[in-house]
Amino acid sequence: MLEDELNVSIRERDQVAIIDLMGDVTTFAEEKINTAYTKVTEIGAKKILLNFRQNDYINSAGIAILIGVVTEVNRNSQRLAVSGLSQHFQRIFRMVGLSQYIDIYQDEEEALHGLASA
Amino acid sequence: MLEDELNVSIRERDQVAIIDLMGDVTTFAEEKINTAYTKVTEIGAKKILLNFRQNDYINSAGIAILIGVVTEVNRNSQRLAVSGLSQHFQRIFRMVGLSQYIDIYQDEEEALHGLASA
Amino acid sequence: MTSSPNASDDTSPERVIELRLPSRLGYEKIAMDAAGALARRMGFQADRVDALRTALAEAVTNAIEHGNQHDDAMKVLVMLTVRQDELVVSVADQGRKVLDQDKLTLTPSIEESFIKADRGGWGIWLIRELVDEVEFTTGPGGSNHVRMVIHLDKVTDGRGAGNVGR
Amino acid sequence: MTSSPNASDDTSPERVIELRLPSRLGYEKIAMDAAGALARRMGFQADRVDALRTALAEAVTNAIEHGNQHDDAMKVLVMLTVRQDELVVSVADQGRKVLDQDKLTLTPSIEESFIKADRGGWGIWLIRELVDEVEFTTGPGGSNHVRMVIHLDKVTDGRGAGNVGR
Ligand SMILES: Nc1ncnc2c1ncn2[C@@H]1O[C@H](COP(=O)(O)OP(=O)(O)O)[C@@H](O)[C@H]1O
Ligand SMILES: Nc1ncnc2c1ncn2[C@@H]1O[C@H](COP(=O)(O)OP(=O)(O)O)[C@@H](O)[C@H]1O
Repeated sequence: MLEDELNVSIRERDQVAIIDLMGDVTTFAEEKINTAYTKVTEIGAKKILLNFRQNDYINSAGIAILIGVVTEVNRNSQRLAVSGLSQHFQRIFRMVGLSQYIDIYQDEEEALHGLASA
Repeated sequence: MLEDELNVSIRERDQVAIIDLMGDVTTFAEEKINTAYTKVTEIGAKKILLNFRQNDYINSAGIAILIGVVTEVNRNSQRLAVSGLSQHFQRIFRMVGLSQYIDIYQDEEEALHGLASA
Repeated sequence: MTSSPNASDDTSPERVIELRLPSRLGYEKIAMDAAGALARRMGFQADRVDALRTALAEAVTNAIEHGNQHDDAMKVLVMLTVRQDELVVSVADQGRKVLDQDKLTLTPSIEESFIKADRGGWGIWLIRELVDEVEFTTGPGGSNHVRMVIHLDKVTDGRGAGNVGR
Repeated sequence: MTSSPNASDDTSPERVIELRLPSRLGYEKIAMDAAGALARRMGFQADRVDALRTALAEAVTNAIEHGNQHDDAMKVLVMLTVRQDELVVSVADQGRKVLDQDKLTLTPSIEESFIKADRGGWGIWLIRELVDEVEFTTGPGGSNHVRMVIHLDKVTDGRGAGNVGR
């Protein structure tokens, strides 16, 4: 009941595949996130936005999942961005080094704007 | 350190004495609230607004203090209103019967409007 | 204090969180915050979470003030039992004062409060009004136990979404 | 598990809140919420509260996964010690696995993570980065203890207002 609290869904806007992540990003998120990533990759997405919503809990297991996604993104020559992260998790992404591989935007609009000119 | 978490201040707008209550309304609030009430009464306030802000904790001891204020307000033929209460505490005020003696408004503007025509 | 008063009155799966607080006013807020956050994560609607927060704060305040007589060294034990369809919250003090049975069914009125010197006496009434089930018992050594239950009326498992109101 | 590892290393006034959780993933969130709410009420700034939340969640997750090997019946003990100018948070498991000393000073790198099968190993590093003091010790019966401290840099007592940043 307290374990898995993540909803993942996919949409597209301006040729960007948006993966909405609503809830906790922990070890329980692995299958959901990897499935979503595989799905958008199969349909040929070159630009992917992980749009975080109401994420008051992302832990080191969640970070490890995201590092896995970055590994695949690099391998597949895609571009990855994130939006909607709180200040705290933006800081964590910088600490871990994820910000070197992921463009961090405040919100979805800003991310779409940034990815359009990329 | 966890005990007293209330800031009380007084201002005036449109002939209404506004008592801002920011923080917890518990047994520790008694002196602060009574002092503020006495002060505005001494300067002749006929209409008093208790403006709650960021009150995520009002307990039964706080309710008892407010009942005390209502007692004085009735005795002194003043008019008392509250604003800024969350839905939950509006419900509690209704349950206890405070809403029969206090006009409950959503926010300060609405309260000033309501008190002006009272 | 260490034995669980309600651990065996139902079969698993249930999980228990224990919280021990010093008997000092202000610390009831920590119980309130912890139980409120748990209830929210279990999927209770905001109004139900708020109701539980208030009920628990009143029960812990009573344990601090009355049951433990503000004796800082005495602990208040709060047990949060997570079940599939309900949250059970129990509060136990160390019983330095016995809870009068006739306090349990008081229905205070604001009109009476206007003319009394002591305007208190709303705590137990609020608890009774705000939770789905409540039970007051006396434990070993005269400790007072309050056991409160709120029921989860869920239609879906989505966080906060799709729960029916009550 | 019932003795307090840090209760006597300072004189009063300090007050201790104890939290016991089942060793099941997800329950670390309750510790995180409780400690975060306490820190907020003590006057810590939002960024410091968030840092503590993450550090504590990592420590409790390790206790559940490693120290208690996901054995639901084993408890994780979290002690929150409230002092005038700091908050001490300690986490103890029941030591079904010993914490290797050489895990304590690892500095993981994302580039290494790209080529490893196991991309974990960020938890202890995050804890060390996010709190002001951290200490790992082994308790009686081989239990692992993590003791974390965050310092309160306050200039006023106003709730959330007037605190200096860090
Ligand atoms: N945990 C307790 N232990 C002993 N007595 C209690 C306890 N809780 C409540 N009581 C008694 O019941 C009375 C009513 O409690 P309550 O309705 O909460 O109002 P108040 O605390 O304001 O008096 C208290 O005054 C006290 O005498
Ligand atoms: N409480 C603990 N008890 C036993 N071993 C632990 C504990 N915490 C951490 N460890 C060991 O330290 C290692 C590193 O921990 P951490 O940095 O949190 O990363 P992760 O948990 O992802 O492996 C773990 O893999 C485990 O072997």
